Amino acid sequence: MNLNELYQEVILDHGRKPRNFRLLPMATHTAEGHNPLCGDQIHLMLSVRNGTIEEATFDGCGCAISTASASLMTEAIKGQKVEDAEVLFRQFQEAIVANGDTEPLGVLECLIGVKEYPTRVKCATLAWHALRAALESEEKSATISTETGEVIPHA
Amino acid sequence: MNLNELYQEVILDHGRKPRNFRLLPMATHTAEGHNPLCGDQIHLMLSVRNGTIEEATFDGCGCAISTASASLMTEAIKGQKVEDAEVLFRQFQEAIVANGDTEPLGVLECLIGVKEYPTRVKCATLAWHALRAALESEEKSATISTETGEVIPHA
Amino acid sequence: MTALLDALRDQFPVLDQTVHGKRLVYLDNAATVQRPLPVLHAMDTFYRESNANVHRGVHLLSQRATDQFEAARVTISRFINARFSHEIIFTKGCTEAINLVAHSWGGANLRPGDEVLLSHGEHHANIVPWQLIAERTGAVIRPIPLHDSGELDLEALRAMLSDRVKLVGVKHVCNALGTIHPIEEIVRMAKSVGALVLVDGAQSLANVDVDVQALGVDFYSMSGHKAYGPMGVGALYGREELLNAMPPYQGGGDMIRTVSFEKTTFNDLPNKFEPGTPNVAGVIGLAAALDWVAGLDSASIKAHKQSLLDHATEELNRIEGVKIIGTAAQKAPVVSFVTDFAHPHDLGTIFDQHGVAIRAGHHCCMPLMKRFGVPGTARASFAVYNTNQDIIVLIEALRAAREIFA
Amino acid sequence: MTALLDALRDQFPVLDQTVHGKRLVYLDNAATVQRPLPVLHAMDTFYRESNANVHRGVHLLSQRATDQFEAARVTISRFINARFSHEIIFTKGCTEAINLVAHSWGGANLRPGDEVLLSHGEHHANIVPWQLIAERTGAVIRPIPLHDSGELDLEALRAMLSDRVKLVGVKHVCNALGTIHPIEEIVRMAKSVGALVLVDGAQSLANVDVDVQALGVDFYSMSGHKAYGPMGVGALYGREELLNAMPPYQGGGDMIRTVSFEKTTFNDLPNKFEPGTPNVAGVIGLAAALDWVAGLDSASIKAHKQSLLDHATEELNRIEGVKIIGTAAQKAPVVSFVTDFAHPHDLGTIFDQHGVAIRAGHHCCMPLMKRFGVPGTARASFAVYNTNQDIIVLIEALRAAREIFA
Ligand SMILES: Cc1ncc(COP(=O)(O)O)c(C=O)c1O
Ligand SMILES: Cc1ncc(COP(=O)(O)O)c(C=O)c1O
Repeated sequence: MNLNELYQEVILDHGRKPRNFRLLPMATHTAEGHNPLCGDQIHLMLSVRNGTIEEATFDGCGCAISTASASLMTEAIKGQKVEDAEVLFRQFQEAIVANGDTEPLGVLECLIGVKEYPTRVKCATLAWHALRAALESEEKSATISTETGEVIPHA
Repeated sequence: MNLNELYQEVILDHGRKPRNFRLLPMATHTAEGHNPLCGDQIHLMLSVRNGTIEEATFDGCGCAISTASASLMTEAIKGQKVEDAEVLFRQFQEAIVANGDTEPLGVLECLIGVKEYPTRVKCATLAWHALRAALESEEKSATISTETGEVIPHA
Repeated sequence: MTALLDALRDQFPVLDQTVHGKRLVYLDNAATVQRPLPVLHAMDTFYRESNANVHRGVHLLSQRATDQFEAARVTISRFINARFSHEIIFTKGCTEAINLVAHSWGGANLRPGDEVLLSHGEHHANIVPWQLIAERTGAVIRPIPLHDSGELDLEALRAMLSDRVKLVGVKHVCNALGTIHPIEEIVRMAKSVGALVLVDGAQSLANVDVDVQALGVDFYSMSGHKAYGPMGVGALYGREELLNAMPPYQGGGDMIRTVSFEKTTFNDLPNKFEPGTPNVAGVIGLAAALDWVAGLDSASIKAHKQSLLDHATEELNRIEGVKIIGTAAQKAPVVSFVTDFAHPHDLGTIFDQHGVAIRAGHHCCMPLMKRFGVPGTARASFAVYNTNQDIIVLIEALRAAREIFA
Repeated sequence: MTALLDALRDQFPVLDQTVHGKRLVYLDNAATVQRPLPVLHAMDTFYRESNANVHRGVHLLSQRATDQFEAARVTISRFINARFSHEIIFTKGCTEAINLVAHSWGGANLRPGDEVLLSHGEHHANIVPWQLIAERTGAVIRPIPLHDSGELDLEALRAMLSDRVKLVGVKHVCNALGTIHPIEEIVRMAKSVGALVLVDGAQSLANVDVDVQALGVDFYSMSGHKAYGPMGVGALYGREELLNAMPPYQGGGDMIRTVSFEKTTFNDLPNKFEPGTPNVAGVIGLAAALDWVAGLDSASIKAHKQSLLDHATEELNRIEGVKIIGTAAQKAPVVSFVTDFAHPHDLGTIFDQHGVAIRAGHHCCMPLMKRFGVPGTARASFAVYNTNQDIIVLIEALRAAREIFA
């Protein structure tokens, strides 16, 4: 795998011009994602109604990979049922750690190449862990860390 | 040097039957000597009048070398002027760390063989450091440690 | 056994030397055990091939170092059967592991009048940190009495238990006497009043099987250099819930999530307790040591060590004027003794001249020495590589000492 | 210089490898520097010949280990010109050294409202320990502003000084930007209000001459692995009077004089602060590293490092969209930069594919990053063994990254 396969045009594009990169004042679920080792942070905001993710936005700062991943993820989950987003989280998570082939993920597939770069897997999964944290948390907001993926509900 | 030169008859004798091994209720100067690494302790008691060490006794517990050294030392300094005991301290100290020949020390000479056994030098000098501590201390009692030879006056 | 032993000894180049013109007979294994070649190689190879700082690098060497470092954490967690690898916190040694618990857990949880019960035989490493924190918190430290055999007086412990007791601390294997304490039973008793149990496992990894879940302990401290690993590395096992609830111990890099002058937030386990650059090579060496131990035929090694202990005990009991301190039914291969003819320190010097390395003194257990009314003992402690011949030389040296003094 | 450099590089087997098919260009020296063979040999030889626990043994190996260990203390005390070798306390690293001061000195001396001034650029290791102790004591921590060059704003420091200030903490050499701070001047200013000065010298031993007496510092913390020595060892220098007056930090064996459940008394310096089995091999390795450094021709090494820094600075300034953060007049060979085309983390990955190991991120200096309004930087840091060719490869990699992103 060479660098061009990691930094595909779609990643570069979403890295440069992230979609859904804005605050969501009406958010019903939010989560902070931190990568304490490199300092990447994203703030994920969801507006969930009747089991459907009506809006998904983020802000924060990170590398091309984590920004593109958040951008692509928010596009993918917008309009989805919460259960479907959870399935997608699991599929994505599996694909990025698997050795062999896994379910095709459409446009998200471009992020899976990162598995050849072990130090960067955490960048690609940061937004996704934040998604799980936001959805699972009983509270309105939560914080997760790439180090354990553990959810720390805010006090 | 073989073991018989270290454990000469005079050392074995003073180790087994230490002289001046008793409490001195009328002591004017006392000091505790500790070797924190092996746990040896001696308690030195002096009665000094008009600049003369009239009595010198000790108790505590230690190995043959430290006991014999304390026993021989108390014999050597009893009846001496404080200044002369201080000179003796320095001569002894020098002899036990020196490479070449030093002042002859009479019966104390038998202790000098310990310098071939670096781990045991502290045993031989424990009582002597206590002597210096007792004499130098402004207070009535002091504690010294073989690790620095530093005097810690009691509070 | 002999062929096995010879092959084993070949792994320890340090043993192949003479001291004072005599073959080295190393019987100071409870102070520090020697390292086999695979441990030296593991560390050297790390420095020659993968040396980099961990956790923070995007480059290959750093990734390799991180992978090896975290793999070592898994090795250690499996060796003691921890539930999660992040329940293993790397420290510089067993002493630091205990200080971490005393300071972090103790500092946050002990209140005036709370009690910490420690066996009368504890190593200073499991007494002094508690005294320091007791002074700050107003907690009270009480010694649990020992029987004359060196075994813990369980009846006395039972009588001391109350809901004031917040923690019971006891070593698994006594470095001074060899006693193996009945941890499961102690844990059961402590739990009955809701007290936590910290086990000082400094001497354990080389000597007893450890299963922290089966034992039911809350904290377990370990030392690398007493388990065929390098110096400068140790570990603390702590139950996840406890470690999660504890405040950080030392502050620095890697243990934080975010730092600002206004507010700092902390990282998750295990990083929360591992600020600064860890001893990566040391941790890798420790894992290599445990792999090496795990690769030995544990039944025959156990039998060998028991036979060394029995042999030494028997021979020492034969010599007039020798008294063994510590006669528990369950013992690690350690014999501690005093004589009526020579002080332990003098024995140490005479033994050394015979090539025999033992320890003489209080073994960092002054209260234990006081309990047995001795200033110190002479201690011979055995490792896998010791032989019956080593014991014969030890006994010859002791007879020579007797000649000199008696 | 080239012949000298080649001979030098031969001492570092780790450099002689390829990563991702490219020659390794190791520019992550501020994270950890590589160790030369004499350091590896010193440690290996210790384990093969003299390995024993220190201080407590009467046997030859223990004596040898103790002698080498204490000789290493003398080596280090001379290297930084301490007055006494017992002013050197061995720790597991720089982080622990600072924690020791914060906990022991800070815990005993800070009162509510007292101030600790730390440069805005401090490493988390010199911020978080102070935050932890401030929480306990009620002391207040205040950041000393920096100029845009990365230099300390001495006028601002002067204005912050008052008799509430008890300690000023600043690093000697900034790991993130390379800035060398004017310690003598800072000490003079701090002394004028009676404040102590702690200097974080993690990056110093490999980069600047250190004379603690001439600098007039009170505490100086050091890291072995950043000075060509092993991981898992560091040291604290403290002025004798201060260390003597401080309470112990961690409790355990060797740091005591007597222990009983009723009353424990502590040992003298340096033992008071060194409980437990130290990293003997590590300490010996560190002394070997400093001996190795001392054996280099310091003037030509300095010139070489300065020329690497100048070369890298010049080349980076040539590339459009690249901005160097940290432009102090006095700098160690560190260049930290950001670009308008790629995030530092992405640069790190691309560089790695070119064989170039750099660090990307906040370098454990989050407040400093915030001060410069960047999430992190890409940092190339040089050691004696780096070459102009290394810089050429670095620049090629950066141009390749620009290709991809711009
Ligand atoms: C300036 C500075 N201070 C402190 C530290 C911490 O040193 P260590 O990780 O060796 O404890 C470092 C290294 O990361 C550093 O660069
Ligand atoms: C029972 C026990 N606890 C604690 C320690 C301290 O371990 P370390 O010196 O490796 O920190 C030792 C070793 O001296 C020990 O034998």
